[in-house]
Amino acid sequence: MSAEKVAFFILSGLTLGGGLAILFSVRLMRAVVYLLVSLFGVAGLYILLNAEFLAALQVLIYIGGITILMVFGLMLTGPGQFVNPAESRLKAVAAGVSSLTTAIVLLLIVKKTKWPAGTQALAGDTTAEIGRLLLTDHVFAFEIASVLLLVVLVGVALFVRLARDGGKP
Amino acid sequence: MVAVEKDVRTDELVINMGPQHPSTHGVLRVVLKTDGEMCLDAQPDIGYLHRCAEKIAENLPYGQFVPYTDRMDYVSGMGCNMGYCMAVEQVAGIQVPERGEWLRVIVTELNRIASHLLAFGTYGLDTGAITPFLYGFRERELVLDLLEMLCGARLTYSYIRIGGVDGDVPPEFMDKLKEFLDIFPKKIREYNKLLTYNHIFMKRTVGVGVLPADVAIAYGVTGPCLRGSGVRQDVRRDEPYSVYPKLEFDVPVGTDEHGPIGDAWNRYYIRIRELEESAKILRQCVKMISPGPVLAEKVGRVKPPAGAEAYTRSENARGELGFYIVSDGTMTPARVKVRAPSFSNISVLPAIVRGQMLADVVAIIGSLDIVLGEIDR
Amino acid sequence: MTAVRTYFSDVFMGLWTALVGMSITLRYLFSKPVTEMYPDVKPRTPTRYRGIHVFEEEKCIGCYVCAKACPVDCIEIGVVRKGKEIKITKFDIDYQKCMFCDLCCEPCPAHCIHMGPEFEKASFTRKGTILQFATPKTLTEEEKKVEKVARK
Amino acid sequence: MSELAAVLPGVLEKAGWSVPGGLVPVLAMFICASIVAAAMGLSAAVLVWAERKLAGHFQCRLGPVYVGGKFGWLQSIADGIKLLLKEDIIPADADRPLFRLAPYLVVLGVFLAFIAFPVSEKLMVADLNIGIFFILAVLTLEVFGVILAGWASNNKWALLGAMRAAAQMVSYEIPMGLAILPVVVEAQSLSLKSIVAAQSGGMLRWYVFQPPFFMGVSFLIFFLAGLASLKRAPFDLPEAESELTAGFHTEYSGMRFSFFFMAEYAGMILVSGLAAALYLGGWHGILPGQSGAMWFLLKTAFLVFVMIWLRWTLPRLRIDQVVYVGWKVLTPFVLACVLGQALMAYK
Repeated sequence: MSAEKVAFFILSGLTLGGGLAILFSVRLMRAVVYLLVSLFGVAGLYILLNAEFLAALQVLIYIGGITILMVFGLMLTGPGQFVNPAESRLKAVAAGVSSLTTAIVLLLIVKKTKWPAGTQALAGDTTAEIGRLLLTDHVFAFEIASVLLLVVLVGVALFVRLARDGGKP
Repeated sequence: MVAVEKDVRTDELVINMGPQHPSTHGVLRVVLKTDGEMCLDAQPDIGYLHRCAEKIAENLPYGQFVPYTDRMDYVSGMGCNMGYCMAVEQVAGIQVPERGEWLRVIVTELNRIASHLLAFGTYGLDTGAITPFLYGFRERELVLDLLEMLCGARLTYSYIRIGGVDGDVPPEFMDKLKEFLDIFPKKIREYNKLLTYNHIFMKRTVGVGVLPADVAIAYGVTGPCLRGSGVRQDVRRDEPYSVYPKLEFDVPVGTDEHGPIGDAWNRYYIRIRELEESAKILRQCVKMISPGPVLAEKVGRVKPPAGAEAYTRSENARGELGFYIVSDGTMTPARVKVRAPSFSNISVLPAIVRGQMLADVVAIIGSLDIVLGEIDR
Repeated sequence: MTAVRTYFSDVFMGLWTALVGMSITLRYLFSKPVTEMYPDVKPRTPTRYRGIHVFEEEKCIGCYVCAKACPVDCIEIGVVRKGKEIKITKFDIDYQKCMFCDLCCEPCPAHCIHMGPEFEKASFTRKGTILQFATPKTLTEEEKKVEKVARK
Repeated sequence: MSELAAVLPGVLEKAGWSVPGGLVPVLAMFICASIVAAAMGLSAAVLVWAERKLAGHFQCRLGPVYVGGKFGWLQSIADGIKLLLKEDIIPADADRPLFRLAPYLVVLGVFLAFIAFPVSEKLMVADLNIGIFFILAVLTLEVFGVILAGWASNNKWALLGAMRAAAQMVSYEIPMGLAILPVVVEAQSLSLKSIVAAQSGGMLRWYVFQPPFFMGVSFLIFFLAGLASLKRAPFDLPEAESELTAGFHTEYSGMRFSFFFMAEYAGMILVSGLAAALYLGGWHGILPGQSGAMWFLLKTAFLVFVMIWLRWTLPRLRIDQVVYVGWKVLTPFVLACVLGQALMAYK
């Protein structure tokens, strides 16, 4: 077994194990840490695929941004550090239905997509390639994402201002 | 089973600041109610340093209480010595010789410099600048060396005695004092450059903890804190005692040059300007002092007439220090009451802290410049 | 417009005053430190320094005036008086209590107690903080009967 | 690392050890990792001493003088030993696993970042083609550790420190990341090696001195944002000792505390080194033709000195001011720099 394969199994183990641990963890903060482990595994997988830029993005945005925001939110919301899955039957049913649908949709997508069968590594500088693609073929998606983020930003600023000025716009 | 929170909510956080906290300037405890970084309420909780000083005074002969007054405002013990001795002298009808009065003013002003330098340094610490603290202490050491040369102690002087002072100055004292006064203005300019006009420092203190003049007066705030609010009140000028009528000095008050009157920066800056004023007073004292006795003769055992009482006001580094003494005709006073300036000054804290941020609470407490030994006595 | 001006002046002043402050600290980086090397170099205490007492036993007349003047009652004196002969059997000062106020030295009629230059008398035991200034003496039975020990 | 992997088989053969070929890269990895760890620990120790000594002299004091001769050389080693021997206290109500994990995360973040640390052309663990980006990415791990430490301590002061750390981090990651963009635009690469290589040929070719100084301003911004992300004064709010007693590491003691300490100092070297490589020509000397690890270390040392100098001069900002400076001062300025540099590159 080559070193790459060992690394692959370790990393995917981290990813999946982290994901499972999130599911079975009742403490929110620990769940976030497991999420960190899982995301780290994904970043490692990207590196195995020679997509270093994506790996760094994964770490920077998901670990440095998203999880920190999650922790920030947790810290701001008082002492409740536990979740109780059995708290309400309705919620459990709703969660079950929604996760089942998501799973089905994902599986369908996985089945329908034609995965490239090539195993050779991408040649050259992936960073430059990503940049080129983002500003040429996928420029529309790129711009849509930027507009969405801008809307969010302005919206948050508006809400904060409303709260500060006592409800008057 | 673990505890279950029904709902996600943001909470007010009650924080206990002190009694062991780096910037409560002693054993003050402040119960803070905060919402994130915002401070909604602050209740100072005092009494951790209570030593029954007033009750001790009622059980000691008049003269023996002087060392205890050192330990009230331990940063400017001379001022407390002076306040107490003035009260006793008034109640027992003792006249202090002229040179004694001059020396008293010299040592209290020196002590005021030492105290304000400490306030300057610790205020730097409170706002996160550590170096000004050491610079302040460097000059404070010079003052303490002078006082040590004079009375043998660096902090708990008990140099001012009933009827005068304990011994004339040593021969080299006046030269050393002049030397100090020569280098001191340069150092003050340096403090201003390093801290006072530092932009970060000004952003941290200008407009923070604004204490309007009427609120200050209502709470009985005195000293630099009141003057920072723009009220020109100074016992040395309004109700002159000792040789202050012969001296010329300004009473600096807060201005709206850099921000609202009565903010933390103004309170801080008043102290810096009072350093200059004290140095000015000292320069005049060095010139005007004349030889003579320093201690009233035949003070011996102080035994005021029964029923005699006196309240004296004096301007200590922190504000108006009052001593009220009632005599019952014995060797010990019937009642001694101390009006400690820090006590009134800290009482204003809840009124000016609301709506400020957590870091401002520290800046405000620092700008009030309290001494817990005096608050709790 | 003023908002814009304050914005830029804030940015500029922030940087400028930081530089001014840094110039001051840099100057002191190369100046001579003011540290006192205390345990290596003993500080010279001024002549009026109020440290541990100096007691001249041969001068003492055992009058208890110093003990009476002490606000914290930390002086304990034992005297044997036989006619004109005075023997100081005990002169203990409890430095846990003493506040070095100098009030004991002033009223002494024989000028036998002074504040000394010494200040290093830390001890690991409470007993060690009570200094015995009188030379130890063996007393006769008769002397023991007339010995007066008091802390007034 | 690749060089090491290349020469390693020969060395091993000479020593008379036989290692299967597949294990050679792994061995090289381990050797590199231990060298980085040792260098990090040692430089942190030296830096702790230097900071205390400099702080002393800035304040007219002497700093450490006793341990190890006249200048107290061994002070930080002695402190380290003391910290290792101290009792490791975990508060009763702390979240124990997370409390234990946090210091390791902090150290791990800085440690990983050193992989792409460009000391000289040869002295570099790995020349990643996303070098600078990689460093910024793994540094966020440190912040996560800090926040975790504050939260897991179950102490109100620590929690406030962690909240400040989070707010500060989110605000300063952006100007810091954007500040490297002008350099990247100019050098056309994210690899630190090629960025430094593009600045060869004397002091005037350093990016910081390139007119019209878009990169000069972004150097300043990078340095300030770096200070903020390191939690160094005047941005040391997460551990502001006069407000939060000790902030996020209030409850830590002994070895775990020393981990935070080490990470802070290693982080100082990291940010200074990065700034030196990105804007000050890395291993290139002042005159054309000069180069070597010495130059890089000198520049890094100078920037570290400036950090120490700033800390012992300036008061601390307030949290709203920190966020204000991050969003309303540094970000617009750095955006202007990026725009300007991009316009210059667009011909």
